[in-house]
Amino acid sequence: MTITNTTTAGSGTVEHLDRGPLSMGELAAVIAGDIPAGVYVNLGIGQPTRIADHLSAEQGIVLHTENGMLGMGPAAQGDEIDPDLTNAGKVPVTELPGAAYFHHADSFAMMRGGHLDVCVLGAYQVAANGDLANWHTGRSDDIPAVGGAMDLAIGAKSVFIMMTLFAKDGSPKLVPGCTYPLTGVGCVSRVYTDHGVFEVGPDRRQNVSVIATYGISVSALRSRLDVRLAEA
Amino acid sequence: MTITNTTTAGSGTVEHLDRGPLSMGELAAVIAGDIPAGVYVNLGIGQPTRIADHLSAEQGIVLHTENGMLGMGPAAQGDEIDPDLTNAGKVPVTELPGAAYFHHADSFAMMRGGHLDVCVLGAYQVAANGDLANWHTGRSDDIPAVGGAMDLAIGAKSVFIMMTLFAKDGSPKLVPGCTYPLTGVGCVSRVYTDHGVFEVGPDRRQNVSVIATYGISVSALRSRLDVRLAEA
Amino acid sequence: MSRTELLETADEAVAGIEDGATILVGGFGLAGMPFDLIDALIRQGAKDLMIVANNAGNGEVGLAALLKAGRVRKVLCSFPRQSDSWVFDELYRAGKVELEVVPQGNLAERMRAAGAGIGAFFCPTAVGTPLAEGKETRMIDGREYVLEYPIKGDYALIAAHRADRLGNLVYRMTARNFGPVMATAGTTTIVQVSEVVDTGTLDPEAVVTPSIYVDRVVQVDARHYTVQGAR
Amino acid sequence: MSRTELLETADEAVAGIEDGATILVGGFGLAGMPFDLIDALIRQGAKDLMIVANNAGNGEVGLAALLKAGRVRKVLCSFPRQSDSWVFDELYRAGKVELEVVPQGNLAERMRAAGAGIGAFFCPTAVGTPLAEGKETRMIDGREYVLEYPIKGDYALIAAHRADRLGNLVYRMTARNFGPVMATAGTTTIVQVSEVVDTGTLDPEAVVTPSIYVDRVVQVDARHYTVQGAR
Repeated sequence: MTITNTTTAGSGTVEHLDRGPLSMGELAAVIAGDIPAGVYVNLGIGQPTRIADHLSAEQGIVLHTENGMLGMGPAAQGDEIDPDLTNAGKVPVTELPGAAYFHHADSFAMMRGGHLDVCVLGAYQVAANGDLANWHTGRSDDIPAVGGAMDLAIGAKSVFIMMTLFAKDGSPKLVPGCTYPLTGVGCVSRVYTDHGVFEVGPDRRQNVSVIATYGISVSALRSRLDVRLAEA
Repeated sequence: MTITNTTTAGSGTVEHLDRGPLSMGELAAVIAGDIPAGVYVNLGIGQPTRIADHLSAEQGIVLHTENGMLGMGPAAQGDEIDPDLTNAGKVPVTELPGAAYFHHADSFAMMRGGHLDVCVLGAYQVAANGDLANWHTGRSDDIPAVGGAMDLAIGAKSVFIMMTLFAKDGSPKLVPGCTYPLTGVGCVSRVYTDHGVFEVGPDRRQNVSVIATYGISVSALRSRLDVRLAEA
Repeated sequence: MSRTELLETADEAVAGIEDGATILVGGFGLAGMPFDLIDALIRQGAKDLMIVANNAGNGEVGLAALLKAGRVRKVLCSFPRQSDSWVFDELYRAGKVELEVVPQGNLAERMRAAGAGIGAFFCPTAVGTPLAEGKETRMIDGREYVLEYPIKGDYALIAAHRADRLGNLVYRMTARNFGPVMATAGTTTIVQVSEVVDTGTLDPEAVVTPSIYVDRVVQVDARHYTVQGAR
Repeated sequence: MSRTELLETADEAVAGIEDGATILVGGFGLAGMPFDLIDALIRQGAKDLMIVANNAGNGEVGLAALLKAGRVRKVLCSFPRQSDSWVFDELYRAGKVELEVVPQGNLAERMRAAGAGIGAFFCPTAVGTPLAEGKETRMIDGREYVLEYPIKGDYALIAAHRADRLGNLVYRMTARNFGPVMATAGTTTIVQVSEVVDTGTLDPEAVVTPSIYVDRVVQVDARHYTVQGAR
């Protein structure tokens, strides 16, 4: 499958109407294609982890895992599995040449200090102004657990979101304002979903820019979302 | 030369009247004898550096140098000299087994965090309440230079001072209140001088306790100092 | 901190831990968790403990076993809820354990501050979220920050890879995680290691935790737990 | 920070440094001072510089040479006055260079804060001294602290021992000093090393500065200066 790289923002919205919405695997490939060569990236636990499968060695992208490593390799298989070497999702991983280990305070200093170029996170909701909710449903019977989500949200130079555009009940996850407890304020710059790619953020004054759509037109999206969509 | 160890505070003031004041070398030996075995110590630049010559291997004392090392050995001689290995006075030193190197932020975190047991500093003036002045004469033509003095003054669990009791002009350096710009407030616990050893500090309400004297009696010291001296 | 004690057993290593103590417990999930020290702590019997750790236990081992033994009053952590945190979940829902959730990086930085003598610091993480509610905030250079205070432990219980006889430590891969930071923030730092080596055999350039931070060391046999579905 | 550039000459490494820039310069005395980068900076010509370093130059080399060339507007350091700092002393007494003195540990911690995204921190150092005058103070848990702000550099110029081709760094003994902290606090971090080795040959457990902090690397021939009476 070839999908046009979406990084050409400002060159107009691309509507992919000859196909359905993206699968999560396809979406991972789109995001991988949009990450510039040679940058430092943190892939959040869950779906964003899949982006690693679509990064090529030529891109020279270095993966950070917040439990204390740069130069993380693919998931470990068989004899490679070492309980002392895991990613932030506690899945056994491998080490690439040029890796470095560091402790938690150093690892989060790296994030908080703005040294990571990109991080990709999942989300419950993203607002047009870039607010992110991805750590707590707000239900009273939920046990709250934040992990590194808030640190990642405010730390990376660019925060990308990878999610389905609609929840299982059909409600949009790209919203005028988050109703779930926030993870970060105005921190998201780009939202990658199965139905389209969007630019959001505090500078956009509620005006979400549509970079690409998949299996749906911009005008059809307008009827399903409560946010103001602008062509890129 | 054998001088009674002075650590037996509370067991009475010892007047050494059968001799003159201590030389700086003798004073270094007295301080070395008072440093408990197995502790972590920083010796300030200048005279305190000489204390190292009087520490025995059996004491198991580990020396810290604030430019980034624990396990510092004696001064380097001849072929041992390596421009990458110096102490805080920028003098070439050596490395002992069990040494560790760290960067400046880690080194000063170690000090500021209260992990060093003892540091020994020189002084222009020490006040009865433990105030220390050792970085600036306050003369307007002096170029101020503080280095790690203020960090050391507030960092170690015990701050010892090593100095002559009187300045070259005969004025006492153990004073009711410092007139020179301060390095730290209430930070000194013990003052080692050629004429005697004193306990000072914020809890003593201006009452300096005399642990030992050398070549002078407590009553003679009372006539030469402006601070209230109490027997130990 | 004065000379490090090398002890024969984990039981000796945890001796003296008082009821009500605040204990920093290393590990990220199972990697770097001081299993032997925690098992010894369960035998030792201290109760009413405040535990500071990244997680709140996995399966039935380590912190989960300590929780199950009913010794923990409160957990301060970043990520209690996991697929295998059933011990904690049950105690929490039954109101038998308190929980305070802190962003992972703040947890690390607050312990670093405790070890480094910093009184408090302005941190951009969690601004505008429920985890900053009630905390002092300030605009600095056009950005909003929350004031965060140090977290100090009466004890730190951590696992490292090797120690020399002086107490210098090295870790292994991502099992390093919270160990070096907790070592600085614990009044008494207790370490289990896989190997004790002669002083002078660790590379001074590669020591991660200098001996000054280490009070007690015990060598333990390698044990690795795997918990299905851990994350 | 994106991929590290490996450059052939120190002149290429310092290209683009603007007049008026704030430059963090590594080294404690002569150990760890990036002599070749400073010499290249003198050739490059940038002026009106604000220099952040521990000292203000020794003898006639390194920072002292940069000062002598008249390129420095202000020095922020902990210890300018030394037996061999005659270049700085003369400029200072002639009113040709500004000086701001900062305790050595605050210098390091303020750069660490810049690199770690901390907005400000309460520090016990210098409380009650002239170096705390005019600064905000606060009592926390019965102890007084001074509020200190980050020091960020437009550039950091540091010396390390080895780099791999990705930009990971290791240092040598006490020449490590300010390098790792400055690397995190410089917007553009430029490093001179004695050796560039293949990626994968540095021990990942012993990397001190991960490549993410390193923008440009240049290999230079070993040069060591000794200045009589240096301290």
